[in-house]
Amino acid sequence: MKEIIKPNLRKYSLVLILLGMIGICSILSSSFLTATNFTNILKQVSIVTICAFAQGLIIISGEIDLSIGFLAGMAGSFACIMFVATGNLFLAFMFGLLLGATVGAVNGLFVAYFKLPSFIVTLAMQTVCFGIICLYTGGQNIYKIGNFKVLGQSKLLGIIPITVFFMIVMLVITHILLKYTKFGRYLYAIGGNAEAANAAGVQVCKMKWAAFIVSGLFAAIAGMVMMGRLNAGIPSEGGGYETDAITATVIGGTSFSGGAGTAFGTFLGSLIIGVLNNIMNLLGIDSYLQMIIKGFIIIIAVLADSFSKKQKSSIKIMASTFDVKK
Amino acid sequence: MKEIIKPNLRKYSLVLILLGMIGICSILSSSFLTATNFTNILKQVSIVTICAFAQGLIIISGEIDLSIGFLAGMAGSFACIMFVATGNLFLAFMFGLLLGATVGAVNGLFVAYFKLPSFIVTLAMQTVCFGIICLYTGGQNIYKIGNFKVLGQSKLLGIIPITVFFMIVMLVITHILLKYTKFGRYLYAIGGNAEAANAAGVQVCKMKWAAFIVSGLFAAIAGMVMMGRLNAGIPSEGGGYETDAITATVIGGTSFSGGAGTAFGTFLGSLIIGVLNNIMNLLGIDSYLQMIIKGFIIIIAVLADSFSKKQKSSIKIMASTFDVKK
Amino acid sequence: MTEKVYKMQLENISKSFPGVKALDDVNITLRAGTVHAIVGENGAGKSTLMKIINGLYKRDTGRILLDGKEVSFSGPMESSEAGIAMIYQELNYFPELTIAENIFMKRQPSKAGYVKWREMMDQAQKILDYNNLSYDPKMKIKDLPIANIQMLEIVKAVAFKAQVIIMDEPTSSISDKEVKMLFDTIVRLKEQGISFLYISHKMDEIFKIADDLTIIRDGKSIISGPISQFTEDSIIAHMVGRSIENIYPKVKVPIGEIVFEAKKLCSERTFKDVSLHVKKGEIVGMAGLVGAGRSEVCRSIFGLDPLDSGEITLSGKPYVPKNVSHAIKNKVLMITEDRKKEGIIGVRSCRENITLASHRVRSGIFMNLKKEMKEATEMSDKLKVRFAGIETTIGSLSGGNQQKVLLARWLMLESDLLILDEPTRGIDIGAKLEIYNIMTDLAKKGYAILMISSELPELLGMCDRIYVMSQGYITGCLDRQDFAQEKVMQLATRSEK
Amino acid sequence: GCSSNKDASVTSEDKSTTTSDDANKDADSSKTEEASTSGDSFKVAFLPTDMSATFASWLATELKTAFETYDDMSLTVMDSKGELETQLSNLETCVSQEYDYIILLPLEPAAEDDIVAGYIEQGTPVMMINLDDFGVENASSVIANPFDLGTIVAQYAMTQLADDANVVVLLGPSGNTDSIERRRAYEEVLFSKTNITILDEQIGDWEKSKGMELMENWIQVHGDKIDAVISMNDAMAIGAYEAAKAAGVADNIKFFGVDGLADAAVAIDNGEMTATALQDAKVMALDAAGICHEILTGENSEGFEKIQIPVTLITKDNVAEYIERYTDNGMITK
Ligand SMILES: Nc1ncnc2c1ncn2[C@@H]1O[C@H](COP(=O)(O)OP(=O)(O)OP(=O)(O)O)[C@@H](O)[C@H]1O
Ligand SMILES: Nc1ncnc2c1ncn2[C@@H]1O[C@H](COP(=O)(O)OP(=O)(O)OP(=O)(O)O)[C@@H](O)[C@H]1O
Ligand SMILES: [Mg+2]
Ligand SMILES: [Mg+2]
Repeated sequence: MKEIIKPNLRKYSLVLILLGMIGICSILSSSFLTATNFTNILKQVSIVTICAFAQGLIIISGEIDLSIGFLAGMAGSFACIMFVATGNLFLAFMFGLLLGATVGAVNGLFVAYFKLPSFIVTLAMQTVCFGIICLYTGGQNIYKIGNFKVLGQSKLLGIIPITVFFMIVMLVITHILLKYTKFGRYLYAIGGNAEAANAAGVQVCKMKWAAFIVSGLFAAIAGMVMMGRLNAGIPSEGGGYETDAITATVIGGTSFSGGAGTAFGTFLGSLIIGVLNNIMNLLGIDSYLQMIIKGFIIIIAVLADSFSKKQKSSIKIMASTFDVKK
Repeated sequence: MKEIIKPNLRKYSLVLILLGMIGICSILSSSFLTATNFTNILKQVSIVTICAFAQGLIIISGEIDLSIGFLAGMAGSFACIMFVATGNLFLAFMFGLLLGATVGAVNGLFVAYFKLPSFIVTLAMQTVCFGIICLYTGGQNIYKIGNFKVLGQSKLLGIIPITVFFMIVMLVITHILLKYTKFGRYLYAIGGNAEAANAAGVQVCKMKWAAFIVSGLFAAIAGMVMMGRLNAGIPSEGGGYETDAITATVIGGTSFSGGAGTAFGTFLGSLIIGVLNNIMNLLGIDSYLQMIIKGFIIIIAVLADSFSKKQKSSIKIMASTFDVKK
Repeated sequence: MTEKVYKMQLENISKSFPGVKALDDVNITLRAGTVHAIVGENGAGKSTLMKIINGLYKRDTGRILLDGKEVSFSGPMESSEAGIAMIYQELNYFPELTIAENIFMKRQPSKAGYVKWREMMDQAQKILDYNNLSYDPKMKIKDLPIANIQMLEIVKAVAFKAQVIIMDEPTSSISDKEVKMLFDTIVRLKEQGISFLYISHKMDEIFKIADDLTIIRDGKSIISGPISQFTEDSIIAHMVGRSIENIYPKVKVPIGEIVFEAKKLCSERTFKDVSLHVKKGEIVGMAGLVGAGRSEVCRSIFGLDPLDSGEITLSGKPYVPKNVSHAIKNKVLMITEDRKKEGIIGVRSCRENITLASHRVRSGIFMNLKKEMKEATEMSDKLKVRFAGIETTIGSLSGGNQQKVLLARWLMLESDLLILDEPTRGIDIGAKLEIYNIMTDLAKKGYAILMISSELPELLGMCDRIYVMSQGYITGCLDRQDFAQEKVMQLATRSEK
Repeated sequence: GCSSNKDASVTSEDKSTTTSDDANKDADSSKTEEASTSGDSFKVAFLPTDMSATFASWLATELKTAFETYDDMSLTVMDSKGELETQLSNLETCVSQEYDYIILLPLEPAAEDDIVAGYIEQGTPVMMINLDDFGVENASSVIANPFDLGTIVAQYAMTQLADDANVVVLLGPSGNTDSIERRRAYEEVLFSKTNITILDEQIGDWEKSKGMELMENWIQVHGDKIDAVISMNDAMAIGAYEAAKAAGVADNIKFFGVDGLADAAVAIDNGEMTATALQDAKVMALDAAGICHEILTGENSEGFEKIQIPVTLITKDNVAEYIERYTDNGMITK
């Protein structure tokens, strides 16, 4: 019995919520359950999902990263500028990554080593990022980015949109990072109890710093894919992604207090929001009504997940109690 | 000796930072150190400061309220509508308060009783609030609000701008609430360690719920003052106030992990940002450069405060050690 | 190895916190393959010393020699690489992680940075099996009661090849059975040449396990030597600077009528058919092994945990526990077991912690700050709390002093029934005596006291009656004239009702 | 009061039955004729920039009203919430849901051109409304050029201001096309042709409160030197006016905005603002619906049409007309 119930009931509960939504949506709109629509949904969530993976790492370690959105906007736009200047996609991509890592390192420096609240530091870095790119471009967007758009608009094997491909790759990377590397496990430990982690010999500052750098890298990737998809370098487009990323992460079961969460959960959380946005558009629901509905459905999703979680833990304890007694 | 050093050295450190800023600003711009400019600064920070008091209560209790901005926008706009319809300012004001309390109660219900993460709940309520007012007005603003503007544009005794008056009143109320009431004491306890507070007989759920209601009321007041100042009902104007409020609160020494913070600190935090914005405009600094500078100065302010805090705790303990020994 | 080379030498260690000189020129030598006990009052600086050895704190002055070579650890990582393991006084665990990961944190079997999960689970299972602990290593640790977590901490510390194991009050929340297991392990490891630094406030344990002893007072190492040099009295005299005649100041007080009575209390999974009563002026103990369900029963009475069925009367009037504030209104009070989790508000001052539950310092919805200050000061003076001032945050106090502050919180209130769950956990012997004195005073005043303790001598010394629990049932009740250690143990291990 | 347009909610659809049909038609360029003869209703999508922005929501309302007069067309609104990414997502959804026509109120025409061109090639006609950089040859467009909007106010401002006037400038959010184009018009028509001094120029994010706050500070620094506030939209201009009024210097300052909606009309009527320019959503909507219908029914054989609707200057001379209009459509209450 234990074996069946125990593994990852939380994930299952999200899968169930998602399946339930898909079921309801299929009934509500006949256009919903089609391959193209699913591809659309995946395409539409891909960038925010990559941001959410970044956010997930940070939230698991007990912090928050509000710079993700504008960092993505800045790194993506600068990568466009680099591409326009050099015509070298690889160079442009590397430049974007470098920027992401740099901003991440600055965030991490203040949060991990100077022990400042990450909310404020990353919020401040948000405006710094946006200021820097605007200062450079004089507030103009970058059009005519030519082949840079392959990063967001091409298709692999003729069918897989590249943004989806990027998302899947990041999912796999994040999953491995969190589940199978020591770094990932340390992040859980730090988020769960930083003092205990320190006492156990985990280098808390270094790991947090590293987490912010990884988050910066992820954000930069999201930014470059975004600009590719937008076919332009538009710094302001990044704004707001950090919040959407948080929403996806938390719906996906990542605990705000740190120490818990998975890449797969984040992915599911993001899909839930994607499906919600999609169906409301398919049904042509009034924009304002959409806001209200979306707000409540997000609350309901979190609620449902929280109930199933309570259910789970009691089942689990029972299971192991039986185990002990036999 | 203890008596002199002890009370609120943290506040002193913020006061010092603020005084330092004022000193530098006076040198930088001759227009800075004038009565009208100070009145301007106070007027400009008043609304965000009221929001910050609300946010402060919530953060002290260990949660966060992201609905404040759009709630202010919604409640303020509906109050305008009510005033236009009835011409009764008192009724309109009460209606605004009612809306604020209602949204606060819904937030509190989900956070306190259903134990959902406040970040998500209040984020969702943010869009719900905005959706509701937009649905009602069809996305249009409310003009010709007539005498409603006394809430934001009149002057008391011919010199004190009413927004400043509201801010001061809210400062006093928040200070009393936090320092001199049982409710405030409980909020600190809950934010410090909710489980322990519960085990000491604090009704955690009820208190959190109450805190959200109070936050909703404060936000509604901020919203009505805002619309009065704008001389129009513009729901979207509320957006972003929640984040500015958080910034002010945290610069003011409220700990994100809950359990610490004061109304006066929040006020100072808000003033620091107000002075910063003001001097940058007085100097006519380029908008983009402003963003970068602002980001870094916020980080520096938090950093300076965090250093002085370390300093402080040692002085404080020393001071009281002497006391014990004598 | 010659006698001359010590496993570890601490020379002239000093350490100041802002405003507090926690350690002042401490010298300790640890012989290989021995247990070196360190005793001292609450706040004497024991934990601080251990944390310095471990690299968690930086010492101000002094040297640490390991195998004759000077070492200096910049953090727990380096010290654990050098073969030092430590059990912290305040339990340090990762609630959301599995038992296996908690055991293997920082030591995960891995290859090129990748954790080998299966291997880790297998090894964890082996470790658990070896220690006769029947948990599933995949279980999250937050689902375990505190005593079991402490057992895991012990298991963890001894499972890896440490040369020096530091134990800071390892037995503060486990019962005799587990203590015996621990001691067996220590003896076994000693034979392998492993050395121990052992901090405890329990005298009997120290005489049972220690080879050498150092006494610390006010941050100074007062005296050091083989255990045979010491007697219980001499240790106490050195520790507190005076001698204590009778540690259990039990006074016969007239026992009144029944104040509290519970009939057939049940709670799904944790206890069944629990009936007990306490009379006015009576001190009633609850004994049992770890996980017997004592805490659970009391928590239910106090409204902290749900109660499924059963009846409770207070002075004859029916009482249904709803929540804690309801319990307090009905004059039922309880000091919880897990000080850190359910006791202190770490970031707030001692003053606020003391007065948190008190109605006396309020008028209506407002606080009476003057009265609050006065009463909190009085109470902390009465309990001899050692702090830099009443405005110090409670989190920076030593463990024992935190406990006293909590005691002060509840003594501010009137009560009919006072429940104490492990009230002397982590408390030094002098302070224990204070607490016992207070209990006696309260009993004289007519309080009914229900005390859970894993220290049998304490129960035997202080109680009028003792209920014994086992596996969720009350297996017996002993009156004072029948008190005997064997009888209690017999009832505590009985599996049937 | 302001809720009169509530009931103009989106038309519900009941044409899910014809999707497979439509799919076939998609490949066929003559699909429009078939559809009209079969009496089917055409699915048209409107993709505004941000429904919480006044102009976009006004345009949406006018479009809905305009479409109601056609019984063979239905309109669905999909909000982009001010995000280009969302707008592109919505475009994808519309195309894959086989909408017959897409009316796009673009956030970034230059960035969207390639994508729009691609969809048109695949068989979904698209109209750029209000804003277009004419990057797609066979897309329809019904626009009010932001540059023209800036131009007519700037020209009027030239007549109102002294050659050596001192002005302060309020800009929209960074990177915003409307703001950039309007500002460019001012540069060409006014600033480069006169000796006007720009005392300061700041971003006010389209918000009234920001306009107010910036103006308060400007008055502090520049005192009564300021002769005019040049704002890229009305809300900021009116905000600046409120600040000037509170400081008692409003009478000496002229306020220029752009947008021409209800708030500006009222402000001009009260003598608060000097001038603004209107991009008339109603005209735009009527034209757009007409062109849309012509194309869908095959009346327009070319498959696209480009028109530019005139922009109007609103000053105190002609404001009464607009006050009346906005009162009629409920955007102004009595
Ligand atoms: N992090 C800290 N900051 C400030 N003071 C501290 C800190 N840790 C300990 N102290 C102080 O140092 C002194 C020694 O504390 P320590 O915890 O070492 O005592 P202890 O001997 O372990 O007591 P106990 O038996 O109660 O555990 C105490 O006065 C305590 O208040
Ligand atoms: N949080 C929990 N979840 C599930 N079961 C629990 C939990 N806490 C305790 N239990 C179970 O409840 C039973 C009683 O535990 P309890 O802590 O009350 O024991 P106790 O007699 O007080 O022992 P001690 O206080 O010495 O640990 C045990 O079987 C334990 O496994
Ligand atoms: Mg200690
Ligand atoms: Mg217990």
